[in-house]
Amino acid sequence: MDKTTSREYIARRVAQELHDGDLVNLGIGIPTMVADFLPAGVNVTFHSENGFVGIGPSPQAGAEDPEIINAGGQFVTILPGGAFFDSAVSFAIIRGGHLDVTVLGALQVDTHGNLANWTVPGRRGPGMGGAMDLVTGARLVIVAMMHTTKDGRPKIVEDCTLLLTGAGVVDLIVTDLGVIKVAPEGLLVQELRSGVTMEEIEEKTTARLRFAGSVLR
Amino acid sequence: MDKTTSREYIARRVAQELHDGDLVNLGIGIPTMVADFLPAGVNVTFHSENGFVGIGPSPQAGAEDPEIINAGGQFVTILPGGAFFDSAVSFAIIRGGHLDVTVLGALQVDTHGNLANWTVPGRRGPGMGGAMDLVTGARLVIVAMMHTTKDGRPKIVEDCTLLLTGAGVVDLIVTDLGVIKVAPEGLLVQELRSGVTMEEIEEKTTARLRFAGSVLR
Amino acid sequence: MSRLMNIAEAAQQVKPNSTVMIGGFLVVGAPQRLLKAIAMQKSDRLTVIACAADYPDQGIGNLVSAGLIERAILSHIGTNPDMEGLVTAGKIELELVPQGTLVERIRAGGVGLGGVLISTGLGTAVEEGKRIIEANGRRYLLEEPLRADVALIKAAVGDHAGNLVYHGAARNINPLMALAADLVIAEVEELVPIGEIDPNRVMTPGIFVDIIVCDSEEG
Amino acid sequence: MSRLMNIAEAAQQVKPNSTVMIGGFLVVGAPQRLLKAIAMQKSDRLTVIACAADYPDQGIGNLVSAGLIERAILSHIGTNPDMEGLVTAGKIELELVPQGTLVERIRAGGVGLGGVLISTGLGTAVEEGKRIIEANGRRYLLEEPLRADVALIKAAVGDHAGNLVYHGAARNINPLMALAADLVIAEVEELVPIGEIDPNRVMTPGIFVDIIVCDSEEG
Repeated sequence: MDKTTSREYIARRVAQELHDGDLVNLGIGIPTMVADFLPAGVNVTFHSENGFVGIGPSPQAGAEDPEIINAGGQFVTILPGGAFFDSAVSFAIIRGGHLDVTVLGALQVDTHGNLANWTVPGRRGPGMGGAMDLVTGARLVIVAMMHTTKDGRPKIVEDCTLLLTGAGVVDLIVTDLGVIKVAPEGLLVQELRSGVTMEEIEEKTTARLRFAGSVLR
Repeated sequence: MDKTTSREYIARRVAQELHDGDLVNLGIGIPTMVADFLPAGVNVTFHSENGFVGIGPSPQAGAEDPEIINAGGQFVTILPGGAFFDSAVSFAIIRGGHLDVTVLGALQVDTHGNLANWTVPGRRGPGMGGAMDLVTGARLVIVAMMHTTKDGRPKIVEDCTLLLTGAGVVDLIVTDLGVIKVAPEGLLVQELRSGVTMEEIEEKTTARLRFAGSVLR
Repeated sequence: MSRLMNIAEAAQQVKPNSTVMIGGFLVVGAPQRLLKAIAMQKSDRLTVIACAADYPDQGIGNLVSAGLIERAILSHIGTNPDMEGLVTAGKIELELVPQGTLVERIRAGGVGLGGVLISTGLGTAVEEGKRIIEANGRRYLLEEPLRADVALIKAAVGDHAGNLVYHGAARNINPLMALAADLVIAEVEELVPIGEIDPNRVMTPGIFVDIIVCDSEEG
Repeated sequence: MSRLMNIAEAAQQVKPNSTVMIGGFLVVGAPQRLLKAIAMQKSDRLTVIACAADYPDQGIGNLVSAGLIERAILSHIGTNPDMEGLVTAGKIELELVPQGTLVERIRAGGVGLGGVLISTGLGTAVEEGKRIIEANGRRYLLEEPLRADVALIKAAVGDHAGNLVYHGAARNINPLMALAADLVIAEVEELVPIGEIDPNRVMTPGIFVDIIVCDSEEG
């Protein structure tokens, strides 16, 4: 499994969680790729927390509007039917329960659905930006990330040790090894990526995992 | 002194309290007349709490825009340079300290600057509308009213007996008898209308009045 | 995408016993045709949240006359003697709220705040039953958010995505209510194709609007 | 009426030791020319309130590089390594605030609320030092209003009355800051005569704007 394929697997698998008509916010990195893998018949609207809904494709070189960027600072476009608004409305969408899904990366996720993605040990974090708002406000919070750090350490842990972005906020974790639901009783592996064994995912996870019947069969 | 002249006196006298560049909200009745008596060189902007700044003159018959009314429900116009906005912005102007002056009527005002203008005894009041916001938020609160009720009872009292619109909010009272400042020590008559004596204003006022040096002289 | 419905079908979305926010100020910006249709179909025991009680048989007055209102949260009823009569007779339970506070409570419900601290009404009857919170040495009333089952709003122009543009003083409380209800129904004067409204000019983004009703196009 | 000033004169309105709100998000919607002029004139010990620290020598980065910032209230500094360095070295005191909370705190300062109840940050470091208020059975942080001495904002079009229209994602936090400072300075790309902007299209009413600075007219 090369890394590109893993990233694609994650993005494609997250895309399957989206429903027609959803309003969705995608974080930087793997989450951004989700837009490319929407199943047929699933039309979703993308929200950019810096102030609009209806993110369109990247503009052609030379056709960029310098005042249309996404929350990552990249030039994007706005689709017909989209709308610009101020930051108060943008975070009203998030905090007010109008955002159906947020997909974002993580440094650590734990058994309780706690999420840490804004500080790294030994270095002051760059700030939470809109991430705390997103994980608190979105109806469905999906973490999309590689299962371990670059040097192989587990990111899914019993209790987060890094500063939290949100407490008890994560609903679903999609990694290159499979799909894990954050249930009241703890983490439940709902799917394993083809070729991944229960032993492998357990070995690469610090937290205790349970497996859904469909996985055990 | 006929009533029209009294109303005009009040409106004209209130207008002298306005400064060039002020943002002003005028209530229904005598306050509305203030706009007609602005001193030369004093340009003020009028705020309509139902959603715009820059109230212009009444429209010509037949030229009314059915969606441009003032807070009293009458057809008005908007001047060039004016702006429409939603109710949140409109009351942000009031509550956020952006409104320089509000001029409104009263049923009772008292020594402590308490104002009652939304209920009458024996009858349920029609509601406070935006009046409580105006008296709480405006930098300068001017009451413009006839000194007594139609049947001659004093409206300026020691302590309001009607339900309050605001506690300790009134700065200045302008009536057909003169101008009274609400000072920390109580009510101070700053001016008497020409022909009005100290005895007359005292007789028509329940509250204790003090008189400014300029009035005593 | 917002669903396009005819007036009658949209009116049926307002169920008995529900809480309904209604836009407009003294009828200007009120969804008048929706209100007339709702008055006809007799969904009763409604709780109504709005600026004012409008006029007899106009705007919210339609629901008053039809006897559909059980409870109302308003800032003013003085323009509607029928409403005053029903309140005095104990037929309608009325909560009067300062208009600016009403607006912020509706906004708080729509933007996900647990409450807002407001000094308006301190020392008056508005204080009754409310928590007083001290912050930075000043006293404030803790005003709680308002939400509704349905919001009925009105705009000048709408598109099939639900984007709305208001005209003049008809904007008023409509854009706030669009965020604060589970179901948002917008009555528009003119319905235009998607793409016709400049994204910079949209006043209420379509993502907030569930159902569009057009005066000139009944479905 | 707003006063028209040239960039240099407007920049001088920002005094040492003052609190300054700066519009924009990653430079888009930031008053870039004003920021460059302020960086030149060395008004130091500023407290800056903004979304992010922008980039080195761009936007707020101009003030960072010039060493004018003593304290900052931001939601993100990751795009500006110079800022990260100064914060780590203890040269700049940084308060990090979730972006949506930052926006509501600025709005609260501008609209006269004593505070707002927000659940964002519960159970995280954001909780530290804040009062927790329970309302309707849920816990919230009491977030206090923010105000500034000066707000520096940027718009696409302005008129001599101070009315502003923003373009695209450059609107962001600018309209909120326009309400929350004692002195509001707007840098506009295009200055038009009064009456040219339709009152329905105004995004920030001129009554909030004290000083207008125009890129093309340094008059």
